Amino acid sequence: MASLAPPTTDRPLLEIRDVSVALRTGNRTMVAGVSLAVRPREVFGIVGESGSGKTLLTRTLLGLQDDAYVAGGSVRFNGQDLPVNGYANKARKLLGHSIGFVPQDPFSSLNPSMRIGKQITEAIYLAKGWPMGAERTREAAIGLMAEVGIPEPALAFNQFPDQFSGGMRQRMVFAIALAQDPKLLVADEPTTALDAITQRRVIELILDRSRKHDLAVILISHNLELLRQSVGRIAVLYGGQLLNIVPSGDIGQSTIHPYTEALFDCIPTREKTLADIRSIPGEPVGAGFGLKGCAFASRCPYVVTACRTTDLPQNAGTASIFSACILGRGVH
Amino acid sequence: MRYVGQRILFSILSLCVLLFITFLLSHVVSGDPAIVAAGPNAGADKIAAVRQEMGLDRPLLVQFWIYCSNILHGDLGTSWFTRQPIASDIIRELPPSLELVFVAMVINLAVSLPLGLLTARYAGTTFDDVVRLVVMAGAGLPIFWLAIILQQVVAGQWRLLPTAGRLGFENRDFTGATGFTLLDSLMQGRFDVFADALAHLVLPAFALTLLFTAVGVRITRTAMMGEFRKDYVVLARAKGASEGRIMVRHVFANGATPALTVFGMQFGWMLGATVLVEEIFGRPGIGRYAVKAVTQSDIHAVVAVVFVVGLVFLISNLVVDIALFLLTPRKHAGA
Amino acid sequence: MRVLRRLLSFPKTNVERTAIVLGCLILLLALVGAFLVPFDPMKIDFRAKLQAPSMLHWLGTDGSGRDVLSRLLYGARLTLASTFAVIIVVVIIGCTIGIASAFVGGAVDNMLMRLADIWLGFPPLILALGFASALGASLEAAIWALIFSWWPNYARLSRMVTADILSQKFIASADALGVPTHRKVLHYVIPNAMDVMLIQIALDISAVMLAISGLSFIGVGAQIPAPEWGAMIADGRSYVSNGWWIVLAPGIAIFITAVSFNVIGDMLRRELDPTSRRR
Amino acid sequence: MVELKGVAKSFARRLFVQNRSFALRDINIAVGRGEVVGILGESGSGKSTVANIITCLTSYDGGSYRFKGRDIASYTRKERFAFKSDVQIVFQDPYGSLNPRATVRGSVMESLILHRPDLGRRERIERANALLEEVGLSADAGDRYPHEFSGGQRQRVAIARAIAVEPELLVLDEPLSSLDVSIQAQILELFVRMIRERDLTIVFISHDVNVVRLLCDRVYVMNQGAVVEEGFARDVLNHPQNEYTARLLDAVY
Repeated sequence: MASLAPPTTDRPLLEIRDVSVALRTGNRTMVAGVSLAVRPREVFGIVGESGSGKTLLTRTLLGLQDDAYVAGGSVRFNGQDLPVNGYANKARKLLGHSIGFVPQDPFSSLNPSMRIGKQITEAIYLAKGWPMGAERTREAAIGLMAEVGIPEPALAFNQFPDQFSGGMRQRMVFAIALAQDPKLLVADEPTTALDAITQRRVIELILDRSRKHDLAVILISHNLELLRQSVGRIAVLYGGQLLNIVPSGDIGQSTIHPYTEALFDCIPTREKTLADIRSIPGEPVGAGFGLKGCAFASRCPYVVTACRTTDLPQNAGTASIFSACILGRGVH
Repeated sequence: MRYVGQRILFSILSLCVLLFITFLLSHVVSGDPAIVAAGPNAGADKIAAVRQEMGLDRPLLVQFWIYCSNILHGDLGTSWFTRQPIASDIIRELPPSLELVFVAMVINLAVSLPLGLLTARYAGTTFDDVVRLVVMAGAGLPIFWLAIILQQVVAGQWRLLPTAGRLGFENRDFTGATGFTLLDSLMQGRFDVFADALAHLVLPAFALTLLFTAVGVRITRTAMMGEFRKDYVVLARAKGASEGRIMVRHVFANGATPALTVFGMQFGWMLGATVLVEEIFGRPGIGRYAVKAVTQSDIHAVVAVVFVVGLVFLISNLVVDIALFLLTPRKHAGA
Repeated sequence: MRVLRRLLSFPKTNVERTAIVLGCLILLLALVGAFLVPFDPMKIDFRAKLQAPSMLHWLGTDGSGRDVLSRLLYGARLTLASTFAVIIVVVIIGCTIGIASAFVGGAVDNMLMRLADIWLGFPPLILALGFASALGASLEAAIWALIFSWWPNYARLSRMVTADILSQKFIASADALGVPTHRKVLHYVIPNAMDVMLIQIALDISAVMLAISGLSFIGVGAQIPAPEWGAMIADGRSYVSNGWWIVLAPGIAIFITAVSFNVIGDMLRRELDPTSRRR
Repeated sequence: MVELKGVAKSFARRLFVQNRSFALRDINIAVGRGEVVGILGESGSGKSTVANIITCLTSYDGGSYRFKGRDIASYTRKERFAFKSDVQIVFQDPYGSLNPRATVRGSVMESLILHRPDLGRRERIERANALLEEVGLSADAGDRYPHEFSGGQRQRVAIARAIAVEPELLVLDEPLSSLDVSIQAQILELFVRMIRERDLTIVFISHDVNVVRLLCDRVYVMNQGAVVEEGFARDVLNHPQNEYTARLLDAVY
């Protein structure tokens, strides 16, 4: 990594163009034509309902999904091109030191038979080797545990995961991600399994520490309101298509993509009354639906015939704001 | 420590059930034990005398009590075939059987654990399919038939290994302190005897283990598959850990516990299955002893074997469970 | 019709299709084989003893001049009928205890399951050996012996499955409606437990068959002139050097039957197991 | 209609079995006819145990529960059975709350078979079809099995099953929590319509502050097995008096 020139601020940290993801069995394309760019130190959100392909896309991009592969497009991370052939191995090599990952379920994401400390020092060791010796590594790990707000970290160092609550475990997973000293943190629904109060604390902790460590963050969630209050830009996935990249401030304010708008109208928030809630008729379309045109066409209030026949517009220039609506709704 | 206490309590409870079952076999199911004990030609008055002597005219509960206290004092009764105390017969016959089971278990573990781990990692590949087919075939082979075929082909036709017995003719007088030939020969520095004993063990151990190994591979595979699906594997990959490291340090460490519990049970089951093997290979052991006792209708000897095998089973389970508990302190540490 | 179509969609590989064909063939032979036998399986003819396989005796003759193929076909019924007898009785006894135990719950449940655990742990073969020799060696004794040592398998499995079903929300919904217990057992528990039991039964067929033939081989099951497969192997042992076919034929018969039912059981597990199907 | 007075429940800690449900302490909850009452709490607050007590799915060991003015404890066997057609419940998990081996019409008809023995088979089928239609499913959906439906559709079936006996009180135990956002809104609209069209009293159990605020007239906030605050939803959820409620409201997005 040392050989790479430090990225300039205007250069994206992660840039994916026209990426599609397919399943290994049956080669079915699940996610198609996704282009977006995340800048260094940016806090970026990805929202989608279940089956939208958000988890599949990110896990595959990180080389963590066994049953799927990057079938097309190009991926660039920190100025380095990742080839589509043998993508997973290449991406996996980056993970240890450049990308940290926080999976969804804190109850199964820590190895139950390995002491907490060992799991963190393992991450340090795998990312950097033992440049500072076992004792210093141990101290570094305890320092990280203190930083993510684990009380009595020196004690917790020798304990096993099952002695901690979900919130504490998720902090430890986050400490493991930080231990790698990455440039990008990907958190996949990190708080879905947690209670409201813990959820807010963990999210705020992740955002705060990431800012301190100059990390870019990709926060994946099904909760649009959470993202709206936490991140700068939100990519909206539906049926395996990227429909919208929207600044979170625009949601509920200016014209945005019809799906994002409809999704926001579904959720009860602090300000809304019963009259403000409008459901979307029909069932969500799953990724890999295999239809032509826009995945949302079947439920969209603005739909015209062309929606079902025209290929979806692509975010070819990885512009920072994007709407895939052919009617131009939300297009700047 | 509370776990260990509970585990021991469970074993004692199991021992009671075992005693109950063997009591049931020797005193209830077999009809009138007095007739059996008095021998085939005894008259009615002799039987009555025996009945009184054995306490069989007393209530069943009292009989059970006498039975238990006899066994706990090491008295398993007298075989009316060998005219020896059954306990001393069994002490003589047990080491060769344990030796056989031990070697079979080593083969079992050496094959099952790596194969189970690898097939779980490469589930769905041709490698997995082939192993599964072989395993399935192994699980369908009758042990006793396999033993005969191996003996005829490998030992009889190809002359690669000795046909029968525990030691070759030139070592027939070898004795040792423990009764375990492998151990004794090493202790005395007799490597020729060790090699001879091992050669005699290969075929019976292989025949004995095949069915258990087939089950072992499946159990290990299932346990490991479950672990591979968990998120900590994803997190380990996200750390940049190599596949080998993930398999050994993470998955195996977690999946081995349930698998090893089953292997602990298999130890006892294998000891039971020696009845199918030892006689064919002409090896001494409690398997052959039991078969002989069965053909002589020597019920007390058979039931004693049932009891001893059950006892070995209980002890091996207890040892495995406590060892696993001590090796993996998680889970119980906080409770 | 719907069930049949679903059944036909189960086999995915040629191994599985072969196993099903073989399994059905073996069951068919067990049913009608006794009427097809070319020779009397029990008729001793010392002039014809130890004949190698030929056009007349396809699988040769044994040490007493009996036709091996005839004995094999006749024995199929003996071996399989005993196997199914064991399984049917064990399923009925085991499931009754297991389901009742799950419904009653509490201390009774706990005690029954501990007992089953302990019982189940003991080496089944040696337990059956003890039981059979206590009863006096015969095929019936071997069958009773296996029932005696096998019931906890089903008690434990059915109790586990029932407890799992009872913990689900559709049972709570049924409770909220006031569905009576007998209706719960018949309409909720049994239909949902069926698949798991079926898988276990298919996998147990080979295990029970191996155990029965093993017991017969040692001499506590079917007695030697009887054409039970295990007893045939025991009988053939004395002639193994000059009549290899006598031992080989029944062994292969056991092997093919056991593997076929194992493959079928494995296939059922893949197709029916709720853990692999739901979601 | 519902009156819980000082209800308590403790869970015997068995050896080596960690009990995840929390004990209840001195629960006082009253629900009047026609009200929509919310019970708000995080996991482990005991709110689902309260739901189970109100529907008589679980016992309690202190206090009293009066339904329509009569103590539940004094019910005869027959009255207990009749009670079950007065009070129904819809659970969170739409995957587990329907018998996988019954058609969805069968599930709806189960209610009628038990509580309306006066109806003939024909009538039951017609009624079940009408109910399925009322919750937004086509009548021909009735022949299919639960696994052929999505989570939202299953939840509709569960609702149809619950209202089939025409209960006076409907307990909704986290009915939206495992559904997708866009489906949550659909089911929410279905509840609103049901409340308007049917003569229903509703106890709505949820961890979602925003949904409770929208749907409920009054609310009880629970934490660690006790009610910490109660009152009109618009008061409690806008101007909380209790420290825990305030913290919870602050945390919600």
